[in-house]
Amino acid sequence: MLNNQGRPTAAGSATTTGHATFTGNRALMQEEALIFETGRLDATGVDIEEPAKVANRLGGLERKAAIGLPGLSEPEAMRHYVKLSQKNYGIDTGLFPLGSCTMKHNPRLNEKMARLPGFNDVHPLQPQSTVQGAIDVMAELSRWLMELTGMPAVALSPKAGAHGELAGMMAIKAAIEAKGEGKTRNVVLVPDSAHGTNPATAALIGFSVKSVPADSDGTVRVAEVKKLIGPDVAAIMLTNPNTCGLFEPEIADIAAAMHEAGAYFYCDGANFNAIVGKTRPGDLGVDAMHINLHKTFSTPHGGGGPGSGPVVLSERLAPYAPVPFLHKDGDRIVLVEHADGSQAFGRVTAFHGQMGMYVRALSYMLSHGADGIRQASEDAVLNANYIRAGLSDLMSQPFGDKPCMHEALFDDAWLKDTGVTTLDFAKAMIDEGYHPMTMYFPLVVHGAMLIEPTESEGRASLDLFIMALRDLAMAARRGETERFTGAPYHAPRRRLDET
Amino acid sequence: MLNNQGRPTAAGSATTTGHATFTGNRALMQEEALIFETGRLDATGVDIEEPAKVANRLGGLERKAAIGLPGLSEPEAMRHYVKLSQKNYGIDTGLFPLGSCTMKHNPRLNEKMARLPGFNDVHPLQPQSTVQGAIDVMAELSRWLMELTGMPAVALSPKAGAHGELAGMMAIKAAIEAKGEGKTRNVVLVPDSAHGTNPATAALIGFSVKSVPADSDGTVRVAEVKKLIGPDVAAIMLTNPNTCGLFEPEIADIAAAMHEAGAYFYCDGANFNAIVGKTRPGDLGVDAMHINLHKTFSTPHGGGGPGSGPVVLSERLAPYAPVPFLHKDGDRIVLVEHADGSQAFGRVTAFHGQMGMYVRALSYMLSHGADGIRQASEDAVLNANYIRAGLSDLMSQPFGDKPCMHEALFDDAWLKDTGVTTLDFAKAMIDEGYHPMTMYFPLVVHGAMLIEPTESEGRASLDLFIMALRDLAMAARRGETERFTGAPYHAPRRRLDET
Amino acid sequence: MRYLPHTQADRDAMLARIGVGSVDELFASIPAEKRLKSLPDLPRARTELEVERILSKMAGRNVPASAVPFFVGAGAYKHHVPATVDHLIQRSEFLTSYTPYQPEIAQGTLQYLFEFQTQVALLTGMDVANASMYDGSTGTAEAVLMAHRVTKRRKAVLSGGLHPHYVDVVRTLSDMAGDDLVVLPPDVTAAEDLAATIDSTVSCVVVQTPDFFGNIRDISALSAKCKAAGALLIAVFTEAVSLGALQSPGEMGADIVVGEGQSIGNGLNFGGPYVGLFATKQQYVRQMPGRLCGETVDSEGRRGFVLTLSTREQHIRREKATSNICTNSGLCTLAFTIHMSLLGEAGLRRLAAVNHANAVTLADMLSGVPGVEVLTRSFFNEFTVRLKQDAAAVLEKLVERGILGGVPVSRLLPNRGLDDLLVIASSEVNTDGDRAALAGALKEVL
Amino acid sequence: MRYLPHTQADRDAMLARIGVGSVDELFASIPAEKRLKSLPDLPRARTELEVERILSKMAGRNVPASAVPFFVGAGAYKHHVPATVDHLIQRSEFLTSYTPYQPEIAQGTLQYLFEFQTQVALLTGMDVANASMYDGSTGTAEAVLMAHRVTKRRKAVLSGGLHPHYVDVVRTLSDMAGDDLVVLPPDVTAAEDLAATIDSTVSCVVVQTPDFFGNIRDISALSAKCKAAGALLIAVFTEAVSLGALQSPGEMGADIVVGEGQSIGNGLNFGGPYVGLFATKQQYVRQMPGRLCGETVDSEGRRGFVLTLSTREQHIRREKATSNICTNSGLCTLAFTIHMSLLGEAGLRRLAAVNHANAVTLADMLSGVPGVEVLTRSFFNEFTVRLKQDAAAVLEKLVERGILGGVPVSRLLPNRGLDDLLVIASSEVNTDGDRAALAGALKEVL
Ligand SMILES: Cc1ncc(COP(=O)(O)O)c(C=O)c1O
Ligand SMILES: Cc1ncc(COP(=O)(O)O)c(C=O)c1O
Repeated sequence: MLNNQGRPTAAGSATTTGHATFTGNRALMQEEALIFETGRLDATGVDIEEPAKVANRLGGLERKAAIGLPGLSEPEAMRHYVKLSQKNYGIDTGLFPLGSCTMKHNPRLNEKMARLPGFNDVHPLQPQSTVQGAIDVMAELSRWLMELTGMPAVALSPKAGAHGELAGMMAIKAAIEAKGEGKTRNVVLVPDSAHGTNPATAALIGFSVKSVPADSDGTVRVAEVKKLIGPDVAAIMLTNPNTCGLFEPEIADIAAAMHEAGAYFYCDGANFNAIVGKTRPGDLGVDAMHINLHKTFSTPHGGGGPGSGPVVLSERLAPYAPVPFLHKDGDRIVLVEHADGSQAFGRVTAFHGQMGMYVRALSYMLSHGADGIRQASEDAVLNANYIRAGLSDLMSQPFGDKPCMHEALFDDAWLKDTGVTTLDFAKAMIDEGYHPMTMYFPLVVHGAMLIEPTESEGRASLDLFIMALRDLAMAARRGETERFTGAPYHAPRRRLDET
Repeated sequence: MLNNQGRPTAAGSATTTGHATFTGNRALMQEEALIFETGRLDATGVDIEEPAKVANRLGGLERKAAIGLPGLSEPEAMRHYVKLSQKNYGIDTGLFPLGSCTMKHNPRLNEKMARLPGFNDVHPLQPQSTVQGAIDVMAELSRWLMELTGMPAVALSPKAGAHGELAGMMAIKAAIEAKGEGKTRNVVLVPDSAHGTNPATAALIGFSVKSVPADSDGTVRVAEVKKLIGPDVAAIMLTNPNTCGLFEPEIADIAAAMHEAGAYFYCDGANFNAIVGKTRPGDLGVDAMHINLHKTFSTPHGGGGPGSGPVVLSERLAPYAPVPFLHKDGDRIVLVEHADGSQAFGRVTAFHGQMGMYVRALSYMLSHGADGIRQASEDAVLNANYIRAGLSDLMSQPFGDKPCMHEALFDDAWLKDTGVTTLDFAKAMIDEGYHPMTMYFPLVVHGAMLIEPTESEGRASLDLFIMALRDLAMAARRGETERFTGAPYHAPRRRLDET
Repeated sequence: MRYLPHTQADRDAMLARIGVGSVDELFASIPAEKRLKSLPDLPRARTELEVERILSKMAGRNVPASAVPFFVGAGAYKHHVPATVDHLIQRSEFLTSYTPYQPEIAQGTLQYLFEFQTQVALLTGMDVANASMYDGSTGTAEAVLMAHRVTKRRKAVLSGGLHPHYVDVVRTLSDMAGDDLVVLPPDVTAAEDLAATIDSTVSCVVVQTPDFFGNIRDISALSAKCKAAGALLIAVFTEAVSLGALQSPGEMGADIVVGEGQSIGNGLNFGGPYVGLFATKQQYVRQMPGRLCGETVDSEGRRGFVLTLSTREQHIRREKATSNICTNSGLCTLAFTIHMSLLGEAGLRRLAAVNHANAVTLADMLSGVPGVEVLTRSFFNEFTVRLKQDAAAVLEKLVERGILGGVPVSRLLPNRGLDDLLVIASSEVNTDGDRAALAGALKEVL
Repeated sequence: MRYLPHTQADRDAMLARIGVGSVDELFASIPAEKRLKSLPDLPRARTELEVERILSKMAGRNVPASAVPFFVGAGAYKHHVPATVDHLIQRSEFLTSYTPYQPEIAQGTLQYLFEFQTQVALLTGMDVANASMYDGSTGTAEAVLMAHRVTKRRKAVLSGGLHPHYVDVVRTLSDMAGDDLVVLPPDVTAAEDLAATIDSTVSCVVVQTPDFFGNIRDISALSAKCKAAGALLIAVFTEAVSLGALQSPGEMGADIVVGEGQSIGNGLNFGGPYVGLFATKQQYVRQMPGRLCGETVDSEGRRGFVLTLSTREQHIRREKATSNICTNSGLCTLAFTIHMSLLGEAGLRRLAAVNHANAVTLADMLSGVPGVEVLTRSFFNEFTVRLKQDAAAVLEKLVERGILGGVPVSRLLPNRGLDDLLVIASSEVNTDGDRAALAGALKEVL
């Protein structure tokens, strides 16, 4: 019983290059079966002591039928997962220019620190007297986040960016309800360029979403926002720098306009990495902003998670922060786990959030220091502009050729009539040894290609990347369509049917 | 200034399959430059505190000119070495049937244990009172090795198998000298099938090497040995099970013959893994035998080392064991570091040998237990015979089709007139996703192919391996020469010029 | 700074190529008065050695589970995780990859997700599982929302045996979304009558087994009642190892199964990251939150894996998505699936048997301690005792004796008159010595 | 057993396929009376958890260097190794590969060996380096043998500054091989006249700098003298970091350079595994022991790397080989080369500067302690002091105070009248607090 949600395997004729092999392997690029095809119910890779003989107390509900779980001996398991890993691309294997995702270097020091038994082997419900060091980590991380954002409070517990958005919007909703406007203020303004999590989050807690148009330069005008503001508007969710890689120039005015109208400003902080140490969201009028520790502060993406999405809050929202939160009690810091008597809006997760990620992020912060963090922002922006400058004569930019922040955005106008799409171009990049950029996002740009190199790339790496993309661009223009439409040719799989 | 010991790079025309790429990369299979081509003298990936200002006391010998060492930032270094690793084959990536090398599973538990600060962060010259646990490890490992071999003494310090041979042969030489026969007994008998380290070791300490013929069944007759024994003979070096994968049936008689003639029996224990728990070298009359912890006891080969080669010694040789050795002083075990007053023949390395490997090997032993170790030997032999049985109708065996120990030996008689050599066959295995077997060793077998699967392979893995080799064998017989002579086609490099 | 590849010469050359005089020109779009004039008031860069020392010192102020007799559970469990698991999840190609949006170079992630989903479906007895939620608690809240979508009703009923944090998380989201919620009072001995709460307005009933107090609950009857009323039965577990010993929620008729997967493959980590397991019946798959990995073929017909049914998700459907989740628990699912593959059916069952046997042994031992009353009749590896003193105070006295003895119910349910209750968990890591230490210390203290 | 894939059913099926009735039939070639009738008298298989506990307990009986103020050197040095190094060397493709005999699928190993060799050649100022020896001591013994082959003489002279263990290793091999050896007496302050020992029968002179006592030695004059006499100069070092501060042995005229590479990339490990560095001049390369990696091309003309000049080695030349070495220090060379690439020229020089500065600061501090006399005038990160009491006894008193204060010379050179000497090393890991602790404790004790 396999959990197929796609299409069944066709007995395909796998063409291989060079001489076809019997195994289907191509030297170091190996095929690997499913554990359900190789494992056995009676095999195991874990030795476990003999259970003591006791009369079971399972209330008559013991499992009878076989579960169907295959087991692998340890050597078999090792090989299975090593081989699977070899079919993956990661930051450690090459430039990973996925715009908005901030695929920066993941220092192994952070992994080592997070694995200290004092961090990875402590239970969230141990008496607080036995976890003072864990509380220290939370306090120190909070200090850094508040200082870097210029905000007076932070809720650490959200589990990822979208969860931070949820916590932030809940704080806004709680504040609105506290003012007795819960029934009337139920619209949230969101630009079309926003990440999908923004409208999804707003909708999740009952807000209706209204779209904000962007100007032809890719940023939002305060004048347009003002047109939409009314007594029904609860908040705006604005990403800054935005998903086109641009700093919103009128952001402070937009914040002021919202505040004036009794509404709030939620800032999507996914792109905070461009501006840490250069400007502070608190100084821009932000009321709530989540920070993806897995983007700006280098905790690994891990093939899709886990992340961590602390949300910083303004003075106005701070009282509504969810439990748990830290409270200074004389010299001692206590972790407050219950809302009783406070205005805390509730709880967004069991326990205290992503401790493992707190340690990694703090390790990153301590390593960089204030100086290193600012330098990282500058290098990230420098690198994005270097790529922009290196490609701008060949590839078109939706908002003209002007400085960007941490990511460079191209559209597919330049591909018109070549028979090559953004998707094809991306797949050809795979053959060149690169992970594609973010494609078709933001939605407001046709065939968008959003390139974020991060500060982790050196100049030689960027130069090779630019040359490779130039070579591809010229090939597309020359009409070498097949190099794109058939791509990838060299990956573990040719193009996969995703429909 | 590169350290070229090979041939200069020719500006070759790299043919790629599928569409050629600009970068030379093939998706996940990436090209990687030398650090000397990408690193810079002023770049670094290690932050180091500012040195205190002091007047240097380097005696006027401070370095002036640049060394020329390139540096890489941490992300660059990470990627460099990850990419290099991806050009390697390992046990964890597939079956690695290298005969005589015993490429068995390397448990990660062992790696974890060896990295406990109490083991990897202690200095060999700390006061012994602060390293009692390290001494415990040595004592416990010694106990296991002595019990498993049935020998009364062990010298742990040799750094690898060949070093263990050296220590063992030195003990023999010391014993001979103690008997006043140092001048006269200077011949060591070594079969032609022996590993190169045997004659090399004997020669290193001034023995001359005399060859012992093997019988047509691949093993040595005591009658032949007796013909060679004389007052000039110091020892015989015999591998058991031998390099043809066969147990020497007359080994006990050979030992007796040597002893009778006042000579010694050095056993090369590289293949001990076939017989641990099944028979004991001590019961066979062995005087000295090294044990490759990196073979029999699973410490990783690490791309060529480090290993560890403890040598067990008979009662007759025990007094000559080199320093350091363990000595029981009441309840406490002391590590004796000086030979004074003893007959110890000297010292073979600084400090106390390969502690890191002792911990790993002990971890392996404790995990298996006596029962698991015997089972491992049995499974290793079972697996080798399963391969033998699966291929014997297609591939020829030099000594006929009979049970082998832990490795199955084939020759190239069956390839005659196919235009395919043992080397070609091996390279075609690479395309199939397998590391080749040991080739052209032992030297006594023409075009030898020595296949050692080890106990770590499951039946499904063996079946696929057998099927793949059968497919290749039939292709060779069918005359599909190009699949072999051009191989490998799919590896990071086509066949390399090793001349 | 060791993580930044550029030298100053690189930066200068790059600025020249871009055509600006200084890096600050690239930040010109930030209003001048909003730009920071000086560095934030935080320490400067530190060497790796310094950072190690600072963090090791903090870590040293915590008492690790392995260092003491350890009986703390209540939603997170101490188990032994094979070294292989942690080694494998640190491989660069797993650790530093992104969500597998480019499947041709993410087959590693996709195949393990496919295998993970299948393992979860088998374990829970359901048709289909997703690629994970953040943890059990957020998964539970998502399950309630999903039930609302499926039933088009907006009222959920939560059992008094549901983990209090899970209750809080569901309540917070429910309140914010303006949905109805009935939360039954804490139900220490599984005595509540959940069935009585079900009517035609109820979208779903959420019940945990083994529950927060350790009780194993038979939910078959409840399932029938739900079915009859058109409501969904959501079964929750916090101890995944229990599935090796107990009938699956699917066998007992659950419609959605949510669980915390931390026990398999993942460390305690002071509460996170963990991994939410989420499974349901085939008919509800389009209302499921989170990513789903499925099987497909490439242009040459070879089997491969891709993310599928993405139209449920925020990046496609935006405000109409089934959830706002994006980043999930990727690497924790990998740890889960590796550990589960190592265990296999045989290993999991034996692991569960040892856990149960150890808990039974402990419960019997503690029953003999004056002042301790074991309240839980049927349990897996966790049970509740009534002490003749305040449980939190007793616990502190155990800490003084170097024992982490459990979780006082009042820690999660304060001011509910449950101050004398202690939840005690026991797993394969507990030795005879640990049990004797706990029983002995309780004798001393009580 | 978790490491063995077969079930009993597998074994039975396989035996049937082979055509034997039991596995013991496969062992029939072992004479029956020599076969073990019962299991060895050793414990049975243990779970991973049990093994962890046993070994952790043993580890707990040792005092790790990082846990205390630490000044122990004398041939092995405590340095901070970046986390990246240990992560990378554990990658399966490095850790579980063999000697790169199949270069097409071992380019990873071969390229790093090529880079390693070049780094070592640059550091030592020589033309060519090999792919490693076991450690510095065995490398030194091999260097002496090599000099004998090159010069066709058989007498070596060892400086009194050479590490006593290295002396012992050379002596043992030399005695066994029947070669001549002159060992000068321990030379605490680098006062010996090595040049006077050289004549036309001498094959080589072996001199260490910084030497065992910490002295930095200028070997240029010695080199000239060797050249004139047709002898080779073998320069040895045990602290590779010193090469970041000091003129290379090559610059000073060494013919062969041997060193211990542990300091770069490798932990203390109670003495092993370490990594022997070995470099020489191009003209002697064919007499070099050990593996050598070189550059070549594949059949399509692409650059690649292979083992080269193998005709020197035992697997080809057998009794005529330049050495019997086979397995070397592979993974330790990887650790070395990764750490060195991370450091680069700039990092290595700075690391060396910090080491030197810390040692100078410490020496000055200790000079102020009554009863301590610093004997070493020029040194890198290690020096010798004379104490007014027995050094070993003083050291034990320091241990009682939680300080590992150095190595008493008598530990390595007992009964030589050197009992009042202590060798003290200091590296980047030592803090002001460490230094103050040592000085303070010495004040107390002396
Ligand atoms: C702009 C933006 N907002 C929000 C998110 C959601 O963050 P997370 O994936 O951590 O939930 C992302 C991440 O992809 C993003 O790029
Ligand atoms: C039969 C035999 N003897 C000796 C050795 C030498 O052992 P080591 O490589 O550990 O020095 C080997 C290893 O290849 C071997 O196979």
